[in-house]
Amino acid sequence: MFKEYEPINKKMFQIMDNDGRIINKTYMPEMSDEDILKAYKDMLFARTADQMIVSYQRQGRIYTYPPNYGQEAISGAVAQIMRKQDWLVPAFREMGAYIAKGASLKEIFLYFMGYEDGVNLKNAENFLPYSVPIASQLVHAAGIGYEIKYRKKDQVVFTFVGDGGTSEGDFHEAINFAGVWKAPVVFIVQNNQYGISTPFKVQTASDGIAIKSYAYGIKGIQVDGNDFFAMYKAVKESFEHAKAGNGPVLIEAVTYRKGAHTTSDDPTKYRSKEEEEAWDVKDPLKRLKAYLVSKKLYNNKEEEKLIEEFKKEIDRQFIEAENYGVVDLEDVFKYTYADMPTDLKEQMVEHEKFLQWRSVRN
Amino acid sequence: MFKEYEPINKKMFQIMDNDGRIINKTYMPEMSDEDILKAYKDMLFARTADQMIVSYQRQGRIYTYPPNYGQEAISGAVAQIMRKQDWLVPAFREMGAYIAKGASLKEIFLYFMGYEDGVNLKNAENFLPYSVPIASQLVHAAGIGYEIKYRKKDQVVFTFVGDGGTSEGDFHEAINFAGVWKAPVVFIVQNNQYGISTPFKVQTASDGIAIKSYAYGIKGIQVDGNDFFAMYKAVKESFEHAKAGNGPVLIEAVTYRKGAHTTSDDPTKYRSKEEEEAWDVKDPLKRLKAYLVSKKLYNNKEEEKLIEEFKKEIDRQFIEAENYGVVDLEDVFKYTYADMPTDLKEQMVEHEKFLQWRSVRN
Amino acid sequence: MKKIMNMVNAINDALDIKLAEDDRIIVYGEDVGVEGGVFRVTEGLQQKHGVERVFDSPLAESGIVGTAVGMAVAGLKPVIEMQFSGFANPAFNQVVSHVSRMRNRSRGKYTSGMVIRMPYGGGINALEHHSESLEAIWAHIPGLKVVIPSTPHDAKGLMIAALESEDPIWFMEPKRIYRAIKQEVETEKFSIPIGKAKVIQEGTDVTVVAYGAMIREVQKASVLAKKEGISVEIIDLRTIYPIDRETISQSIKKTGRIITVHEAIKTFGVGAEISALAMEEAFLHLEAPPKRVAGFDVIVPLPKGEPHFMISPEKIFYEILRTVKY
Amino acid sequence: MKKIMNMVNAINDALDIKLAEDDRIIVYGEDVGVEGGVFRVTEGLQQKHGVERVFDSPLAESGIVGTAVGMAVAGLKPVIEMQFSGFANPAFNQVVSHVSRMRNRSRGKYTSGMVIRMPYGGGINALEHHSESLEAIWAHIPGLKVVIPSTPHDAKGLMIAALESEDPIWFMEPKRIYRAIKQEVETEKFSIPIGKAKVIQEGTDVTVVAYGAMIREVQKASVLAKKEGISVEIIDLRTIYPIDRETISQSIKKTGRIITVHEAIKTFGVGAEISALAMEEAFLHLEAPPKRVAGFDVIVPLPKGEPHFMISPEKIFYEILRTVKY
Ligand SMILES: Cc1ncc(C[n+]2csc(CCOP(=O)(O)OP(=O)(O)O)c2C)c(N)n1
Ligand SMILES: Cc1ncc(C[n+]2csc(CCOP(=O)(O)OP(=O)(O)O)c2C)c(N)n1
Ligand SMILES: [Mg+2]
Ligand SMILES: [Mg+2]
Repeated sequence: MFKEYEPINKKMFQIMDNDGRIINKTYMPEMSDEDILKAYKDMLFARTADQMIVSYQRQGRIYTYPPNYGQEAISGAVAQIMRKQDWLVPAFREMGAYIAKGASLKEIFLYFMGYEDGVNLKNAENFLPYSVPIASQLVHAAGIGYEIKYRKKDQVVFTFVGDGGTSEGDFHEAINFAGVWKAPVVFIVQNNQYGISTPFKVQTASDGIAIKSYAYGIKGIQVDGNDFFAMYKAVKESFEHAKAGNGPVLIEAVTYRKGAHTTSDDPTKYRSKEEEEAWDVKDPLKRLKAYLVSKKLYNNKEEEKLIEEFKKEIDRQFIEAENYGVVDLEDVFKYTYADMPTDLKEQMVEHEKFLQWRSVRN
Repeated sequence: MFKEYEPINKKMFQIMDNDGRIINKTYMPEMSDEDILKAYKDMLFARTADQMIVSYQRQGRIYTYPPNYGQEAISGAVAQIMRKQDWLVPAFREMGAYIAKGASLKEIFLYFMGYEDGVNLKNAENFLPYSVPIASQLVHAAGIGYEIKYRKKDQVVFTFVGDGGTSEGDFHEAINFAGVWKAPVVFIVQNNQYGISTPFKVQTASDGIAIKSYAYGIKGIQVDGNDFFAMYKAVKESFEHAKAGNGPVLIEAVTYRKGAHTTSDDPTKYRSKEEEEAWDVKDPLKRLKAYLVSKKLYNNKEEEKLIEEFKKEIDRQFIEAENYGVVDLEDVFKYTYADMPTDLKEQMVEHEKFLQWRSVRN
Repeated sequence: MKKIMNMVNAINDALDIKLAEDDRIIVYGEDVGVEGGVFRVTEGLQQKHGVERVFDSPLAESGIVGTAVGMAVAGLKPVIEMQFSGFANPAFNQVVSHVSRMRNRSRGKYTSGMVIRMPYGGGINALEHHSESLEAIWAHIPGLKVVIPSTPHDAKGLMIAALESEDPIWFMEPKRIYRAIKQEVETEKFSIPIGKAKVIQEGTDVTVVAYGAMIREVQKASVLAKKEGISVEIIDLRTIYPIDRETISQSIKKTGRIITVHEAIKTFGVGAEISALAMEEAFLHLEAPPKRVAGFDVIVPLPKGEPHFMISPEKIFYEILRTVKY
Repeated sequence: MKKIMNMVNAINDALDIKLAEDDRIIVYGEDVGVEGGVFRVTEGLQQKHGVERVFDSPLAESGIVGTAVGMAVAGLKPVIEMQFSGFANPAFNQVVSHVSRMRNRSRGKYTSGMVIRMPYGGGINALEHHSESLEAIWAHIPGLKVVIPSTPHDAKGLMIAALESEDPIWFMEPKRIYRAIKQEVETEKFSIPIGKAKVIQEGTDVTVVAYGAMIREVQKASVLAKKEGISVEIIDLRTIYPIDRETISQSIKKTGRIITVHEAIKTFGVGAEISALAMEEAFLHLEAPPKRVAGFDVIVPLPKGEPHFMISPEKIFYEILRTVKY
């Protein structure tokens, strides 16, 4: 596969067309119907949650949130392959992968409501906090990869970055280190065509991103990121490649951010309706659903029912998050060091004195 | 040329063999015999100066210096092509290029004697100070390239970095910016196999450096950096390519640092005699000399005479530098800002008071 | 003529005026072109001055700052945006090793006159890394000047001065008050000198030095103080470095007491420098120890914890009381 | 048992002991493996502990620090070298955004316990960017601890403590005295607490706080002072942050006078913090303004100009005199 789709050949890896037809049988992954259906449902859940968050945000019930809308097949594929012991080193636009790793929606909500506690994921091992400084997380993934090799563990690291992130020095340093160390890391670039308002062509003059793998002497592949099967197959092969000790892989998942950059962004300022419509026909859920429907594995009625259920569950978790309560003063101090230095203790005590004064005064 | 030597083909560009025979006539540059002879003499001058500096350093007459020994054909080629109006954005191991740009040896000496004044080059326009923070200069070259395009000037930027420097984030960001901007910059990597003691294979898993050009959608070529004709041709073509508005080029000049990293380094700690000898036969001066001798354009006697002359001139300039005099107190302050802020003035005055007190006291 | 402006409008106006006047000025950064920046500070400038002068760059701060060094050396005057001050961090090496020292490194032959502007500070319910105040770090780098305006008027005047300076200017914009303060601002070009603080309220009992978004909070605190009969002199620092020792020490000599207020963490912060210079300049005039009201030495909390961290007018008032009663 | 060691030997010894004892420790950086570092601090460690635990990395500081974050999160204890402190700058973002906050970002679930060590400071006739002292900057970053030893003994003890700390430690080694001071040092493991300063000379007239290579210069100055009948108390700070306010203020309460000496530039430097806390802790005990003897606010000059910049014992003595006679 890596051979046929060598980036220099400029051939994007696809398995399914826009109507859900399998056009590249050679590489069709061996998945049971149930597994495919499960994957679809996971993606649908993620999309439903995503849409609900956007509306919570409009209601002022949550702060900024980066919608995943249109990119669900990428995390959706990783979600089916990543194991409990594998590492997830996220950016911030991979909800499906977070859920697969064991993050609850409640925790995700907490984070975007402004609670640090939202990243202290109770049931998700080996999952780093979301990383806002673009591309800075990628080097962590390379370092974890070193530890895996050093300890001879059976683990693989999945890490994410956007197309904009490929311009950062850390993108280069991370993949370069991982390459030299032959670290078991799958680097996934979600090329959603924009970094906020900046179109991909402003980021780099290269033909896509997969070709950048040559700079590091590692495998790379450009994949239709809206094609669930292609993503699944590419991630699976990359995972096996890395696990077997053959070093990192760079996957470019070509997709489109159908929503806004974050809930405070307005895409009409920088992109056209025509462009949006052109990508609409490639929607990842629509395509996988067409496949399932054509196989009679799924139908609209089922979908309606599912969405209904999902919404209830999502709302339940949201309300739990909303009732999380206040952050106390100590919380702001106590995670700075293993033990709180005298200075910090004094600052806390001083502030408490002020609070007391204020409460007496009022 | 760029087509035939596409980095993916893994074919290093060579014109002359180790014995000075032309093995690739197609690309033999059109140079007059005099020009070739001049180039050789330039390289010989640089080598002679380089060797003298190393011995001055041993005598404790100059601080750390990074020898160019073995890499002279790279700067030597640039020296023949770079015009007065072109920009030179150096690292610190390209003496031949500095001299071509108009730097006097005296100025170069001053710098390595510990005078800032050494970078205030009297006759060298468009030449940035040497850059010690590895790879950081490359982004400056891209920015200058933008200015050239903006002002529609007839200029090209030549910039240098080592193989170690290609691991830095700034290497990536610089070429990426230049690629997006189609800036007229020739990036020259002197791959001398080592970054101090670290061998090239520790820097990256890629097959050489020229292949990294794919990451930026620009032209790249791997050249035998010890082959003057190949270097000349590659630099010339790259220069024309950039000048014509086709964007930057990445040249990997494969060479060997025959000397120490700096005069405070001891290469026997990390490399073998055999390796050094294997590279000895590829010495760039030896090869070009063999060519010239075979064409009867040059002989040993002439060389002896030349070296004699060069040494005298070098020593003369060195002694001038040695007599440069002291740096006064104001010198330490006055270039910090366009106008000296009150704070700095006061610090200077205060210090002068102390000096006076001390002189009275002693 | 005057026009009602907020700080975003005022900075935009300064850039617009200078872009029209000086063709060396080039404005770029992440999303500053088509979109006009995430806070819309550069809105409309690309349409007006062209895509060669106002444009989007790749997402790479070291690259943005480093290319600006190259442009400046070649004779342009780049005005670059760091999308948030927390994202200027990847450019640290370029700033410390080159921007701040090009003049010195080249003995004055080349300069890196440029304006590096960015929104900074907390109080806007932002994500991680969007609320820091690192001015003390940038102010500790010789060769840079660090400017922070507190009003639309000052923002315009200081930005014009920055654009006309030959030195590199680190221009920090308190995003919390980007749109919160509106005032009448001259539409003509005017400039406010860099390196001079301003006494924005005269008083006799205590000097409070602040800058940026904290000025408003200090003003509120001074109203509380007034009710208790305490007269507060307020100094708006405007420039963090070179720091205006003269204005500060004059004021201390008058009031005998000094408090510095900043949102940035306390230790090794700007307040330390002000306390230190207060001693050096006016030791014998001090009737109480110089005081710092500043952020705790912690990572700025996410929105739900941030109110603990932010400096309130009451907190300032409380410290004013303590200092006056010392 | 004791052995004569210089600072290079002492740090090497600390690393050697801990490498043998704790298999989580991984030592890497530019040229630290085969060559043992440009100053030979890690010499012999690769041969002894293997290439998987002590090795050369690509030339990329952000990558070195960032991969160390990953290793630490996964349970290792990286000890990484920045070849010179001036070349730690490209790693600034990783340090500020991740190293210092991994614990907080993950609510204590992950930590980034690591030691980032580097030679720093001037006085060795070095090239550009090889002589800076940026400790005030790193000390202003919550979540980091900043340590600077002044003797071989302290270097070993503090390094052991750093290697046993759960927090990330920024370990700055005054390269000027790497080999200049030799002393007997325990060959066994011992540690010196991080966060505690030490009174290394008792005195009654004035307190001088310093650290790193300046300690020796202060000691020389105190000899000069003694000849004039002035008794100097010397505090070796050892840890820049968390700063030991207690030891400093106790001393001021005794002497009534304080001077901070550092090689780093003055404004917004460590001395500012010490002056400020001196006020806060001991205002009523002060008989003279806290004084700073520090580098000028300029770029550290190249060797021929550097003597102007370096702090001499005479300069310290001069300021001691002025402070005592204030
Ligand atoms: C170092 C850094 N610079 C700037 C930003 C501000 N910022 C947040 S998201 C973003 C665009 C990211 O684009 P991309 O990498 O394509 O990811 P996407 O948002 O499209 O998923 C920018 C510039 C940041 N978070 N970090
Ligand atoms: C950012 C930075 N990191 C580390 C150093 C220390 N250093 C100086 S030269 C060098 C090796 C450079 O190797 P390379 O790029 O191959 O250039 P060469 O010396 O071989 O010409 C290193 C690590 C530095 N100058 N700058
Ligand atoms: Mg994107
Ligand atoms: Mg090299």
